[in-house]
Amino acid sequence: MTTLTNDGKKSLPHTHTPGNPAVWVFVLSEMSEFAFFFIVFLVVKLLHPELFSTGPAQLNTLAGLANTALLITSSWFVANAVKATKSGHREKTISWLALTIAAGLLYCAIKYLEYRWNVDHGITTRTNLFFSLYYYLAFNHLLHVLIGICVIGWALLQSWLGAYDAEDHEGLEGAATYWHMIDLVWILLFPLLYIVG
Amino acid sequence: MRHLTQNSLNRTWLILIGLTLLTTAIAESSALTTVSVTAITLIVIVKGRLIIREYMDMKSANPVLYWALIAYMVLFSTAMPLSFLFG
Amino acid sequence: MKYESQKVAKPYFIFALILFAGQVLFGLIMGMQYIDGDTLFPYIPFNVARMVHTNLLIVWLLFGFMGAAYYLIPEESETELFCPKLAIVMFWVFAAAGVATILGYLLVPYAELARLTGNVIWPTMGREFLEQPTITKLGIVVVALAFIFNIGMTVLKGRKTVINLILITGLIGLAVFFLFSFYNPINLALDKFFWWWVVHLWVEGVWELILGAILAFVLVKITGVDREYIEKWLYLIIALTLISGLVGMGHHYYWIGTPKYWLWLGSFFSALEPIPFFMMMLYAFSVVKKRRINPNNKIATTWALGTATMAFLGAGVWGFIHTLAPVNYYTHGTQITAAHGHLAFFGAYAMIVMTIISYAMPILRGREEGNPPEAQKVERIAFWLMCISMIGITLALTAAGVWQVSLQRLPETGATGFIDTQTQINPVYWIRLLLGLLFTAGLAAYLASFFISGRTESRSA
Amino acid sequence: MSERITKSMARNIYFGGSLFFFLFLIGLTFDTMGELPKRDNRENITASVALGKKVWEENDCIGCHTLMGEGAYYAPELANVFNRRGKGDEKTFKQFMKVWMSIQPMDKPGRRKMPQFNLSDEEVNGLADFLIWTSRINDNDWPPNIEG
Repeated sequence: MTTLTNDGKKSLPHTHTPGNPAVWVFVLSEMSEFAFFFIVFLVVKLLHPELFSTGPAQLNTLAGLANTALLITSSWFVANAVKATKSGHREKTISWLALTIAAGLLYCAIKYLEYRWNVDHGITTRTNLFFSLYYYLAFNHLLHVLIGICVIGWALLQSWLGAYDAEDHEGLEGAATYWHMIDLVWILLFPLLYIVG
Repeated sequence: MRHLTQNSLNRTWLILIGLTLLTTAIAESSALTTVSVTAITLIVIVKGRLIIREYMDMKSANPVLYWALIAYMVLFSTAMPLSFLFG
Repeated sequence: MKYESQKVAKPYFIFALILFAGQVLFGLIMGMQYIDGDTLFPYIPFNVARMVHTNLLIVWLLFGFMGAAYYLIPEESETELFCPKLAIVMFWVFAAAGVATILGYLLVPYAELARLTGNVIWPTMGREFLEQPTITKLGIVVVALAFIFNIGMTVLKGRKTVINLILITGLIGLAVFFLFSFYNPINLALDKFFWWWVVHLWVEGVWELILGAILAFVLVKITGVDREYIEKWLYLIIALTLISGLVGMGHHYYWIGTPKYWLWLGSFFSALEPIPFFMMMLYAFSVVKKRRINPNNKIATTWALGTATMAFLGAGVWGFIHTLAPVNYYTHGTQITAAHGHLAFFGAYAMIVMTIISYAMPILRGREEGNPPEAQKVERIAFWLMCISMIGITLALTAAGVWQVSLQRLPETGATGFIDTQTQINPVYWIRLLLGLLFTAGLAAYLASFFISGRTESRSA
Repeated sequence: MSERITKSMARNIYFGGSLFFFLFLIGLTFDTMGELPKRDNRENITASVALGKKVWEENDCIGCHTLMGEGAYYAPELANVFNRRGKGDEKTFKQFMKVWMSIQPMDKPGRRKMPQFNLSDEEVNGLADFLIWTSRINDNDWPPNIEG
């Protein structure tokens, strides 16, 4: 048995991966789950091309567009929050994180309006396979936004309690990574559901 | 404006919003063609890459993770024109 | 080995692994039966194969937990086991009862087994996972009581640590909730309601305490990290486990006749259930990162980190996929449930037993410094083979489940019937079977690693 | 993250939290026990239904089938088989059950096989009654369609 003299990490000087291994297992498993449903989506599309060529036009593109803009903006907020912490501005971090949560909540509100709009236009989970998949993917994404809001909320709380400083902010980076993942997935979902099908 | 674009986070935000509007404009202007779907796909890849590099700050991260993220975006966005062509 | 009586863990571990091999064998048989319904019919009908598969799983995990407790309780309590002889006697009682029950499943028709064991007097048989004859169930209670008595007396006379207190809480909970298996009302809704008090409160409740305690013990030993730090995390993790998991039982109360409010309660609390698993993974990685010692038994660390990760994937992610009531309405009782079951049981419970075996077995065999590198290399290959093929099986079953839902559950009219759906899914079952063979190869490599003795038996620091 | 949480705080969260939610679960259980009689049509449990449940259990039917979605996933869901095969008519369903149980195992190569259980007429009748009773439990409209 040997006692380690250093921390046992063989890190190269200029590499830095945000977050930690556990966060990345989480993020990658979530992305795999979405990947799985992307594949299902494409397979069903090959089997029923007619549903998928007419489906996207029936959805509310404006809602999709607004939510894309919101998520991009929220990613920008989060990135600013991390940047603020790195330069030691705790108050700024808290404001940026609060803005992120606000954007997330606004996203949920738009989703709610969109679902109501859908019901008024006779689009339900069982209208056809395209809409079933649209609902599954969009609803699943909405859930991840809700989880993301909790995660960012937790980071905000930690930040408020002074848990992070310019050197040590792994938790904040982890939360930010999770939030950006939500954004990345939506960037794929937006054209897939609302435009191309 | 000048102050806004000097900051790379802000600049990225402007580009991303612009690209999103462009996507919608392409989609709404006419019926989808192979060319327009390919354009939309390229925009998705550019957007994904910007977020991964600038916002997630993966430029100097573990290269396996970095390329896995990039590959994810490329793979699933190119499935769109492919399924459009052969679907 | 610090205490002589820790040795009683050895037969428990060995027998657990033998049963594990049996479980996998019957898994393969069922994998074949999914593809070709004539396989081994009528000698081993599917229900018999499944009963053997799941019962072996439960019994080998119990052997593993008992072995783990016999190993770690003396070391944590800093005293010899209260009565090592009792532990050995109970080993033989439990092993004999287990083998007799499995043989009963295989050699006589189940109805005949029920008649022979007097199921009429006190009917408890024929419910999923609780198929054991009533006398076997009573035997399990006797063994569990003797075991808890032995462990409890050891803790009482020795040092009390958070790890041994949580372990014993988990073990007592295991025994107490098993008592619900003796309650079998004629009213099916009631029957199902309390059946979950065994099944759910085991696997999503008290077993997680056992898992947490074993993992914490191994992490203390292989990293040398301050006990205070590890124990604080352990408290937080099991606190969240129970806070989310107790009422999380509601996700089983959606469609069995129970009131509608369970749809909300179950969805909300079970959506929180991945959090303790995520914390466990976070903590395992952070403890290993902080490690102060670097033992030669490197593979034990791999198992510990692997358990935390795979438990999160199987119990956390795959549980969450279908836990919300609106989703579960369509996925309940499909292959998606099977997918979750496989990865969760393997990732959380099979792997924690292999973790403690990987840490403790070399010491029990007199290899205080861990297995020789040659053996560890094979064990590492086995680790990856088993993990990757189990993830593959899970993905295949998930695909099968999604396919099944789209054909059989989603269409309001003109849905495909069950058997026709299964026939269409057949290609995926082939993939699952091939991955099952890969898993078997992994298990074979794992078992083989015990027989490799390197040229350098003991290495000094 | 948890630097400010001390071990004793963590212990209190564990004891307090699990005790609270265990009591909450007990409370919910009592409430459910009060609600169940309105939903599980227990007043219709006859001796024949009880016999049916015994037959169901002593032949390990759950080892292949699901019942209200629980069990093995090898053979069809049976909580709604009364509606699927009997079209909701007791006589039709009992006739179906009698024939169905007698022709097992079916001679179709490769098809999943159901063993011959050699049940008496009374037992088959009881099993049918048990499944009819089960189909009338209010289970929040599960399964989504007749195929189960």
